[in-house]
Amino acid sequence: MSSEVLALDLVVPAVNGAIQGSVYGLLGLGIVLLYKSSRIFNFAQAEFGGVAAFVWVFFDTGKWFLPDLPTPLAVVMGVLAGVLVALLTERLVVRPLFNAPKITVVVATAGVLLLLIALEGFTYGGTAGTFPPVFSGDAYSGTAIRITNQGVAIMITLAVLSIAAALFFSRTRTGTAILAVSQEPTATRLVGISVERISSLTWALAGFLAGVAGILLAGTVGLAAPGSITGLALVPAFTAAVFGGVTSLPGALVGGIVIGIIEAEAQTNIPKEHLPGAGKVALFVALLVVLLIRPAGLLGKET
Amino acid sequence: MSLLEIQELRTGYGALPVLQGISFAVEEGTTAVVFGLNGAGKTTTVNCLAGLLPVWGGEIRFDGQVLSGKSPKAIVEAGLALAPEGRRVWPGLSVLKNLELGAWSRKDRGGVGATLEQVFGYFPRLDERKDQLAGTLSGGEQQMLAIGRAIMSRPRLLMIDEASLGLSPKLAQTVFEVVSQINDDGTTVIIVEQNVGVLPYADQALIMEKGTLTYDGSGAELERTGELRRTYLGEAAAS
Amino acid sequence: MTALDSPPVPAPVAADRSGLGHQALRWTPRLLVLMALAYVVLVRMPNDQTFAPFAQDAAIYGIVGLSLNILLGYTGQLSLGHNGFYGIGAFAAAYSLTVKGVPFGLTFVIAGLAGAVFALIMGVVALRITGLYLALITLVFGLTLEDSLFQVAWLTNEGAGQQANRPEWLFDETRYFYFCLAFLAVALYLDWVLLRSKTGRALLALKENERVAEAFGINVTAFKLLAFVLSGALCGIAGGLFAFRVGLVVGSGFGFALALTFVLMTVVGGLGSRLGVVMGATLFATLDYVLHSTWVHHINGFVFRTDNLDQFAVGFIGALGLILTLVQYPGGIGQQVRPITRWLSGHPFSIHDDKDAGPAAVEGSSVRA
Amino acid sequence: MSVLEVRDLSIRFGGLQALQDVSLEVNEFEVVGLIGPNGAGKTTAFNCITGFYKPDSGSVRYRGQDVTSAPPHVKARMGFGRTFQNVGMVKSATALENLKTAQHAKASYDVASGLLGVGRMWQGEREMTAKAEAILDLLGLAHIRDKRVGGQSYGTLKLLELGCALATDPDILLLDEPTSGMGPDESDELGERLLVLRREFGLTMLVIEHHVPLVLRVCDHVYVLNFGRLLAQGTPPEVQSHPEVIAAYLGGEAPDALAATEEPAQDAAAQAAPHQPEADAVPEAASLPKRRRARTAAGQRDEKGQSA
Repeated sequence: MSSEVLALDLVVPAVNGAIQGSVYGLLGLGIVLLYKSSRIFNFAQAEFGGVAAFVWVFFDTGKWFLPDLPTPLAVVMGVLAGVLVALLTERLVVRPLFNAPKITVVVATAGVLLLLIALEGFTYGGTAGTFPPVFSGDAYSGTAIRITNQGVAIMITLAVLSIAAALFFSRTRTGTAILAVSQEPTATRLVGISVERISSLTWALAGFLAGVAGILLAGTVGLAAPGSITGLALVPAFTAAVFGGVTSLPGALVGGIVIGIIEAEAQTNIPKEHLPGAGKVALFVALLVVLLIRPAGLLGKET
Repeated sequence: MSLLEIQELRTGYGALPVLQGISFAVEEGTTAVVFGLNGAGKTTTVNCLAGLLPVWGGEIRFDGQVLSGKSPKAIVEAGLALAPEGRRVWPGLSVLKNLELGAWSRKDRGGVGATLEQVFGYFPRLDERKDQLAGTLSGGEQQMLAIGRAIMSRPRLLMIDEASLGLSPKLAQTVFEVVSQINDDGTTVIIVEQNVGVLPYADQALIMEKGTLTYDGSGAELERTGELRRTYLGEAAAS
Repeated sequence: MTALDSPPVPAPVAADRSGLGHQALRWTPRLLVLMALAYVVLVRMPNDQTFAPFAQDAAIYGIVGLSLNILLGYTGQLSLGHNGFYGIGAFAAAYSLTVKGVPFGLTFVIAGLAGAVFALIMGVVALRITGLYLALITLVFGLTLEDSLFQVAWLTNEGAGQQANRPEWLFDETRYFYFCLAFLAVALYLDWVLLRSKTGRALLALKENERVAEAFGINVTAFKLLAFVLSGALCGIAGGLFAFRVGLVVGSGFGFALALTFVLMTVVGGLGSRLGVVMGATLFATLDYVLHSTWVHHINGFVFRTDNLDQFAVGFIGALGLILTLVQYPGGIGQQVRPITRWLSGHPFSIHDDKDAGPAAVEGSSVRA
Repeated sequence: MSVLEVRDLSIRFGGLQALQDVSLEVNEFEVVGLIGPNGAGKTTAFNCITGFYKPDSGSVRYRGQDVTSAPPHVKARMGFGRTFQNVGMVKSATALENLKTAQHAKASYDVASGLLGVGRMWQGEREMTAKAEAILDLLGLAHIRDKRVGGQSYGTLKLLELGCALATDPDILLLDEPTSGMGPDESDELGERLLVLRREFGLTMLVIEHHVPLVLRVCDHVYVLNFGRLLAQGTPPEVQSHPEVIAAYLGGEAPDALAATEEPAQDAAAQAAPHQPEADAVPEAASLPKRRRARTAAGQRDEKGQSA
C-alpha cells in the first residue's frame, strides 16, 4: 500500500468526519446547555432535530396536507418545529418533574424520544426514504476528496452559531442569567430572575440548535426514517458533550469535531471482518476513557 | 407602623417544621440582629422572608403590604433583599456581572450605575477585582460581593445571613462597620449572626432557640444581660 | 405482592361476623376472581396458538422486568443497556447449543453466566461512573454490542443468525409458554426471597443513602456489584428463553428500541412492585397483538395516511404511558392495581392506599442514582 | 482503657484546613461531648473517625488497634455505631425494616442462603425481627413498627435513628446532633434516655451537640473545636468558663459583652427575658429556671417509667 493511499485513507475520513462532527457539536451544544441549566441529560435532543428535519421535508414537498413552501421557508418552519417540540417538552414533561430526581427526568426524556419517533412514524411512515440536501452541488471536487456545498454550509453554520452563542452568553443580560441559573440557582431566584422562564428559554435555544443540526445532518446523510437522527447522532453528540465535561460550550463544539473524526477514521480504517461496528466501538471506548480518566472532561472544567 | 411586621410565622422543610410561630417587628432605619445556635431557625426565618420557603402559617407584612406567599421575584421587587448564607455568588461570572445581575429586578436602568458606584464605595476591594471571576475571590470578598449584590436591587430592607461566618474577627468587624454605614445611609438591616461582635451596631436584638423567639429587645439591653451567654453556653456560664 | 412485608392489617371482621358463613361470603368472590384469572392466564391464552408466542414474550419480558427492577427499583441504578445482556444471553444459549452441543438445560446456565459476567463488567464501571453518566454509558454499551459483538461472524453464523432449536417436547407453543412461565415463577420466588433477606434490605438502603448503608455495616461496593450480577444473570436467562422462542438469533433485534422498551415497561409497571413489573411487561409484550386484532386496526389509513399505525403505536402508547407514570402516577400499574390486590388478599375494598405500608408504596419518583 | 484514641487528626478540603492536629480520647463507659461553633469541624471529625473521610495525617485507634484507614462498613462491624446530623435511615422503609437493616452485619446467615431462601435464613430473620421489636419497645416506639419512617415527626426519627445505631450492636456510639430539630422538651427527654442507655447497655459515647443543657447533663468530658483545631477540653463546667471557649462562641473581640455578663447586675437580670435564673447558684439542676426544672422532673419520671 503506497503512502499516498494511506494518507488518503486518513485524510478523507478526517475531512468527512470533521464535517459530520460539526453537527454532533451543534447537538452537543444543546445537551451542554440543558445540562448546565438543569443538570439533566436530554435523550430527546437529537430527535428534536429529527422532528425539525421531517417538518422541513413536509413543507418542502407539500406532504401531509401542508403547503409546499420554498426551501428557505421550509427550513425555517422545520427549525421552528424543533423549538416548539423542545418548549412543549419543557412545559409538559420537565417542569412537572422539577423536584424529581434527575434520573427520573432523564428517563422521561427517553420517553419523549420514543414519542417523537412514533409521531414521525405516524406521519412519515416506516419505510426509509431520503432527505434532500439543503444545499446541492460541490464546493470542491478533487480526485479523492470531495467537499459538498452542504458540508461547507455546515462548517459555516457551526462557526456562526458558536460566535453567536459566545456573544449571547457574554454580552446579553439574558445569556448571563442562563449561566447564573446553572451556577447558583438559589441566588438567581433571590435577585428576582424567574428560573421557570429561563428554563423555557434554555429549552427553546436547545430546540433551535437541534433543529438546525437535524436539518443539516439529515440532508448530509440522506437517510430518512423515524428516529434516524437519533440513531446517527445521539451517542456521538453526547460523547462530544462529555469531552467538554458537559459544561463547556466550546468544549462540546471541539469535542464534536474530534468525535466525528475518530468515528470516521475507525469506520474507514478498521475492516468489518476484524471488528464490526468499529465506529460505535471507538465512540464507546472514547466515552469510557474520558469518563474514567477525566470525568470533568478533556477540554472544559466544571464551574 | 413598622417597616416589617411578622406574625406567628410558621414554616419548615418538606414535612419538617422549623419555625413554630414567631412574631416580631423591625422599624424603618434600624439594624436588627438575630442570634442563635445552629439549628435555631435563623436562616429559615430569612429564607422564608425572601420567599425561598413556603409560608405554612402566619403573616409577613412589609410596609403594610402582605408578602407571605409571594415569589422571590415579587419580594425583591417590593424592596426586600437577602445576602444568603454561604454567600452563593455565581462563581463563573465576573464580580461586575454578579453585581449587575443583582440589579435584575430594577425598573430604573439609569440608576444602576450610581448604585454600582455606591457598592464600590462601601467595598473598594470589589472595585479592584471587578473583572475577576467571583469563584476566585477569598471568603471575605465573596461575602462582600453577596452583600453588594443584594444592595444592587436598592432594597429598603437588607437581610444578611451569617455575615461573619468563616471570617477572621478583624474582617468580621470590617464587614459589620460597612453594614452599619449602609444602615446610616438609610437602609433597614437584619443580620443573622453568631458573633457577638455585631452587638454594638444593633438597635434591636432577637434570640432564637429551637424555632422559637426567646428574646426580643434593644441591643444595648442585651449587652448588659447574660442572655446571650445562657443561649450559647448554658446557665452556669451566664451567672 | 409488592414488597418487603405486606402490612399486617388486623382482619377487619368484627367478632359477630367471624362465623363460617361470613368467612365463606368473604372469600368466595375473591376465589372466583382468582380462578377466572387463572383460567385466562393458564388455559385460555396459551391455548390460542396465535397468542401463545406473545404470552411467551410476556413471561420472558416479565423476567427482564424483574431483572431491571433489581437494579433500578431496588438499587436505583439506571441501566439502558439491558438489551445487551438480553442479547448476550440469547447468543450464548444459541451458540452453546448449536455450535458446542451443550445440552438444552445447561444452555440457560451458560446464558445466565454470560449475562452475569458482562453485567459484572458494567458494575465495575458503575462503581466509578454514576448517575446520569451511568445511564449514558449503559446506553452506549448496549448499542455498541448490537453493532459489534452481535455482528461477529463466528457468533452469528456468518451473519445468517445462530440457530436455537427447542427439544422436541417443547415444540408445542403452549408447552413452551408453560416452560417460560416456570422460569418466571422461579424468578418471582427469588425476588420475593431477596426482598425478605438482608440482601434486599441492603440494596434498598444503599439506594436511598450509601452513607447510612455503610454506617449499618453494609459493604456498598460488594452489594452494588451483586445487584448487577443478579440482574445480568436474570436478564441473560431471559435472553436464553428468547433464543428458543424465536429459534434463530440475529444481531439486529437488540437495539435501542428494545433497551427503551425494557426500561419503559418496568417504570410503567411500577418500580419496586413485583406484580406491577410483571403486568407492565405483559402489557408491552402483548400490545402488538392487541393492536393488530382489534378495532384499533381500522383507524389505520383512515386518520393516518400511512399504514404504519401499529408499527409505531407500541412506542407511542408506551411513551405516553411512561410520561404519564412519571409525571402523574409515580407508582405505575403496580400502584393502580393495589386496591384489587389488597382486596384479593382478604382486605375490604378501598381505593385509598395505605401510605404507611413500607416500601411497598415506593414512589416511582424514587428512581435515582 | 480508652476505647477510642484519636491522635493529631488533620484533613484539608481544597484550600480549607478542616481539621488540624485534633486529638481526643474516649474511655470505657464515658459520654464525651464534642462542641464548637458552626463550621468548626465536628462532623468532619466524626467522618474521619468512622471512616467516611480519609484523614491526611494522624491516627484513629480503637481499643489499641490502628483503624485509621478502615472503610466505614468495616468500622461499623467492629462496633462503631453512628447517627447522622440529618437523620440517617431508609426513609421509604418501615421502622421495623430499618432496625433489621441496621442488624445487617450481625445476621446469622450468609448472603448465598439469603438469595435462595434456604438454610438458616428464616430462623435468622425471626431473630432479627425479635431484636428489632425489643428495641422498639425499649424506646417506646412499638406503635410505629410498621409505619414508613419518612412520614414520622423529626423527634421520632431522631429517636428511631438512635435505635438503629443500637441495633448495629455498637461498642461505641457516635451521635451527631441527636437533638437537632427537637423542641426543648424532647431534647431534655433524649438526654435522660442517653443516660439510661449507657447504664443498661454499657455504652461508650461521643456526642456532637449544640443544646447546652444536654451537654452539661450527660457529658463526663467535653472537647471544644474551633476553626478545625482543638480549643479546650475538660469537664463541662470547666469548659463553660474557659475564656477561649467563651470568646469562640461570643465573638473574639467583644470584651464589652463579656465584661457586662460577668458583673452580677441585678437590674439587668430583672429586665431580661422572663426565664432568667433565680439567685441560688449551686448545683446545675437548681440553677435551671423554673420552667426547665419542671421539664426535667417530667423527664426523670419518664426515665423511671422506661427502666421499670
